[in-house]
Amino acid sequence: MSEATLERGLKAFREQMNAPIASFFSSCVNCGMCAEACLFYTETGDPKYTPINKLEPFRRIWEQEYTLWGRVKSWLGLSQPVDDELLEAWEPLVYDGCTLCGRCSMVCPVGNDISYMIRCAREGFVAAGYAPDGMKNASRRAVTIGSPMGVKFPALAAQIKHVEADTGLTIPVDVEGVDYMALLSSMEIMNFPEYMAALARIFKQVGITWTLCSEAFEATNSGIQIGSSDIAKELVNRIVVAAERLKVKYVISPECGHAYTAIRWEGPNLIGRPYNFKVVHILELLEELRSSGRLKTEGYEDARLTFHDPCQIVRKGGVLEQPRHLLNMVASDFVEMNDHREMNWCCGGGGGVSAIERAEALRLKVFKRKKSQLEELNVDTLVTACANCRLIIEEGLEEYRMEIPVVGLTEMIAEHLVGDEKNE
Amino acid sequence: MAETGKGMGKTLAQSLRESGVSRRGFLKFCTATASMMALPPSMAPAIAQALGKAKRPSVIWLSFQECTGCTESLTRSHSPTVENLIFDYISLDYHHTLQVAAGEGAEAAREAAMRENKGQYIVVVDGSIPLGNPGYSAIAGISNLQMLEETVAGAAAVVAVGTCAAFGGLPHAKPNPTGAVSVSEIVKDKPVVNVSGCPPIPTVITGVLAHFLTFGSLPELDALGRPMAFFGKSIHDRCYRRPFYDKGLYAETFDDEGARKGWCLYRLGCKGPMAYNACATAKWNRGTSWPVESGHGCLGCSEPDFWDAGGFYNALSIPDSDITRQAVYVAGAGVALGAVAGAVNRSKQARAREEHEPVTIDDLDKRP
Amino acid sequence: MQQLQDIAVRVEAVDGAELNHSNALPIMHEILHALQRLRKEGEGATIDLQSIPFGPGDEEELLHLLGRGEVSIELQSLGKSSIWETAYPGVWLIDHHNAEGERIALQIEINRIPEIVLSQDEDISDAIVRLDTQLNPNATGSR
Amino acid sequence: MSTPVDFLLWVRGPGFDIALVVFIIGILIRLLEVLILGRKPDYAEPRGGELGAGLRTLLTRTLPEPGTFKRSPFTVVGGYIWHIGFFISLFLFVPHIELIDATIGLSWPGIASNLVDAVAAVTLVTLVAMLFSRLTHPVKRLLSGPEDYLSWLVTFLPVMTGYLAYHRMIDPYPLVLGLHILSVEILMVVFPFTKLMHAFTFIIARWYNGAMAGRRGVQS
Repeated sequence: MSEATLERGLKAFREQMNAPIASFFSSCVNCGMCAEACLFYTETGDPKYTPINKLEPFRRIWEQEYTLWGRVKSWLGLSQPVDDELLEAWEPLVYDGCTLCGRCSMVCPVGNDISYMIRCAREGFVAAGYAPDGMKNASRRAVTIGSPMGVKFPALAAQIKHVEADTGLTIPVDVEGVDYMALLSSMEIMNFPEYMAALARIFKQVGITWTLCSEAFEATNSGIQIGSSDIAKELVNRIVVAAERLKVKYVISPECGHAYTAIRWEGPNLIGRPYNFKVVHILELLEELRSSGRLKTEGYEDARLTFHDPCQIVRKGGVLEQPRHLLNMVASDFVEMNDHREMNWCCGGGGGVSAIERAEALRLKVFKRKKSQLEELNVDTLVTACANCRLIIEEGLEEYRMEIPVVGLTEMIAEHLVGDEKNE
Repeated sequence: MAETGKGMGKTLAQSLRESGVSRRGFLKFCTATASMMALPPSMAPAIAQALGKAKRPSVIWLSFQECTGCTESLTRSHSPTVENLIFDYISLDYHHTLQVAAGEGAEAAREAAMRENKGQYIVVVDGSIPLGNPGYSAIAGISNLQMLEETVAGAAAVVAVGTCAAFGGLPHAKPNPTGAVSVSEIVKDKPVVNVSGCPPIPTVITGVLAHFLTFGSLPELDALGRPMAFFGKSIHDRCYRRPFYDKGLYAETFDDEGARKGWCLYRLGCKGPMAYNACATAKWNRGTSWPVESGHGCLGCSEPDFWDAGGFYNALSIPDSDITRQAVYVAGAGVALGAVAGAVNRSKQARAREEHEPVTIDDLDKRP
Repeated sequence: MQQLQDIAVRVEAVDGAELNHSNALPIMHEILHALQRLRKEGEGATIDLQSIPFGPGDEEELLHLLGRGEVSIELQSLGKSSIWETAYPGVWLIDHHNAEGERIALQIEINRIPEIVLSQDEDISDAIVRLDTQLNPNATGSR
Repeated sequence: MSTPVDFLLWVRGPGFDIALVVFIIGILIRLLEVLILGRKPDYAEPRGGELGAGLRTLLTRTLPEPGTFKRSPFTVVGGYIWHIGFFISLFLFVPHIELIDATIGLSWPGIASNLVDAVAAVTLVTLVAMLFSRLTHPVKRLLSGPEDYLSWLVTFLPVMTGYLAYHRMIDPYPLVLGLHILSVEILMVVFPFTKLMHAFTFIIARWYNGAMAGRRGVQS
């Protein structure tokens, strides 16, 4: 049996090296501007959270092993090695102190995609055994049980019963040959079952055939977060196998940020081939239905509301305009935050940070960024499209005693469906 | 210094007065002398006072590896002027181009002057000294080196006139077949004044001699041993075309509009910025003009190694070698080496991928 | 033999303005300051124009700007010197030539009267001797 | 190397040749060792094109993101001033254009030398301020190592010696001109081995950033 060792970690770093990363490291002039884009720096004032600083171990591998001059320096004994001590010291920066939100990648004047580099660097950390316990445990549960939160199908089945009872609609499971296979995140199953209900109601109105899959209902991917492509591949593969077995045309990524990144953008590369189906985010699907006139709503929300852009869906997913169109469909008083769309600020719990118990205090501290954004707007309701953001924001609002309800956009749309018996 | 010596009898002021020159005329002479020495007009009274006491010094002029251009500069361009007046009041006791005496008589005159004015006389040298074969240049069977050494032994000071004497000049240019050196490389124990230029400006030569005659001392010198009064500023600093340089107006060829309008000649290879001389103010041919005014860039003739300092028509900022061709070869080598470096990187990356061992949930923990 | 100065040197002007290399104006300013000092402190000043890097046309421009005033003096001593007050009283131009007619100095003197014009003590003493000798040809050492 | 002119001839001759060889070979090695690494094929269905988005980011990153500009105006403005000042001094000073013309046969009009002089003075002051900021700002101080200070020094010296040469503040001129050229040669030699390489690799980096984002339908 293999084991996590420094040597494996170094190999993983080496394996991750490619032209983009080499060009990024070559270009960095340590101007420090990425710090100002990172909420871990802006909210703590601690320079160690400067995004590019989080990459020091990876940078050393690049310099010492992938540059001529770095090799010469190593031969001359002028280089500091990457050792266990270094990785241990940097582990909290790479995991607790980064949500992979990618805001830094938007401001770097030389164009470094720092969050991409950190995603790659995590491969080395996890291979060397340096990853937070919370994320390790989530990964173990995801692989062995099928969900990072330990949700098994019977638990989902129970929720399905509740939703069916609530809505009077059938939630299809393991139906072959339908157009859409929906995925859920554990959080939606356990904390926000209203999402499932919303899907059922919307799809009924627009007449979409869909199903859940008992063997691959979990959309989240702990492997992406901990930074192990091997684990991520195993998790993605379950969905691919299921979707191809059920012969669906589309797989719907739920209101969960990193799930979208995992299944939409990383998945095909993890399994090494394109899919036989398309992946759409639920908001993409809804917007398509709206613009084609199939999705009809009535009435408007009176509340003053704003939208929190989930990093992985908006900035790193490319679903920017869809949520705006959908919101304008049902909201009369929608206001944008100061920094929005691709320049939004992270909730502080993305990239697996929400799974790290020891990072809780830090996470709440950096939430102040979102808090002050909300305070500027004085809104009644916050809408978002990521179950993880939703949970983190709810925790943060509770911590700072702010009473702003947080709702999922899909549910809000469902509340306004025309001809739905639930609507008065 | 330069108090009395035999044969130096009267002071300059006395001589002038005896030849019927009024005090007013003497003051005019002093004014002209100050102007010639590039001293401020306010120095004229001090010059008058000093000249009132000055005695006629003996000058021995030695010519070595030279073209006689320096002597030409000094003499040919002159009808009697204030410089000549000065020369009337020094005693040019040996100058083998100018003197009437020849052969042994000439050498005897030199030896007599050296004997009679021991420790007082000035040696003017034009031309460089060959250190290769002594036979390369000799006078009356005496090698240049030997003549210089024995003449300088009793001198008060040495004036190296012209770039050959000052810095080696043309004979010193690569490949320097005669092993030519400058005066200052041989004379270490006497003050040496370098009046460089190819040729030097005549008033600068006489200005230095006038300074010695007037004040009995040598003028203030720059790091290359040249009188500050004349060589303290570069051609560029005193050039009337400098405003065009500042404005970025340059002649591109010798016959374009810029050239006709008198714009800066930097791009045509003017060495003004690195050449220190008084051409811009003293001018040539009795104040008629000077190279830049005539539309040609400065060659930098008053500087060491000016023959080897790149082409006369290359801008000062450009290197000497054929960089373009060199750059092509070098780029070829760079691509080849870069390809090798890239291949090494590539193989490292490939090996790491080959050796990849999948991370499973069982080995998430580091086991000591 | 033809003298060098006999060869006509004509500067081909592109147009008149091009020939002024604007060295004249700073000198005019210098003259103004010297003139103010002369009035306040009685202190004269001299500017040696040969130490100034004039371009073609600069000297003509300066002389044109200064103009001619009321006084002209001609001095004959070791050649001719032309001295004249410019259009600005107190500002004198002194143009020294040698016996061959070549210029040996060109100066602007800011003073009530140029120093060189004043009769010199030595010359006055000399004059007394000569005058005395002329008036009393037989007396010896009457003074 | 006995006189300043000998020194000038050396830096203009063999010295420049050496620097040019190191500079060209070094840069090509650095670029190729990056580019040849390549990247794996991306099987995810693209939402947008890479090329256009990459080129757009290449240009748009020249302007700062407004929020970041508000948070670190000094770094942004200082960075602009000295980069622009450096390029004006480097590429619009006529003696430099002559050099480029002699090297690669390209030439363009320069600007007034005294304007370049003023720009160089501002550049110098800004560079000093940037160094001060690097030494005092907690983030920059943490990030900076010897290489950063070396890069600063070899960038500062050519501007400073150029300024001294233009104003002839060191005598004789061949000495200060030689020092100026030498400082540029030092810059050229150090360039490929330090983060000064960003002057070339930023093009690759920005392009990849824009392309990777563009593929996902985001203009980064």
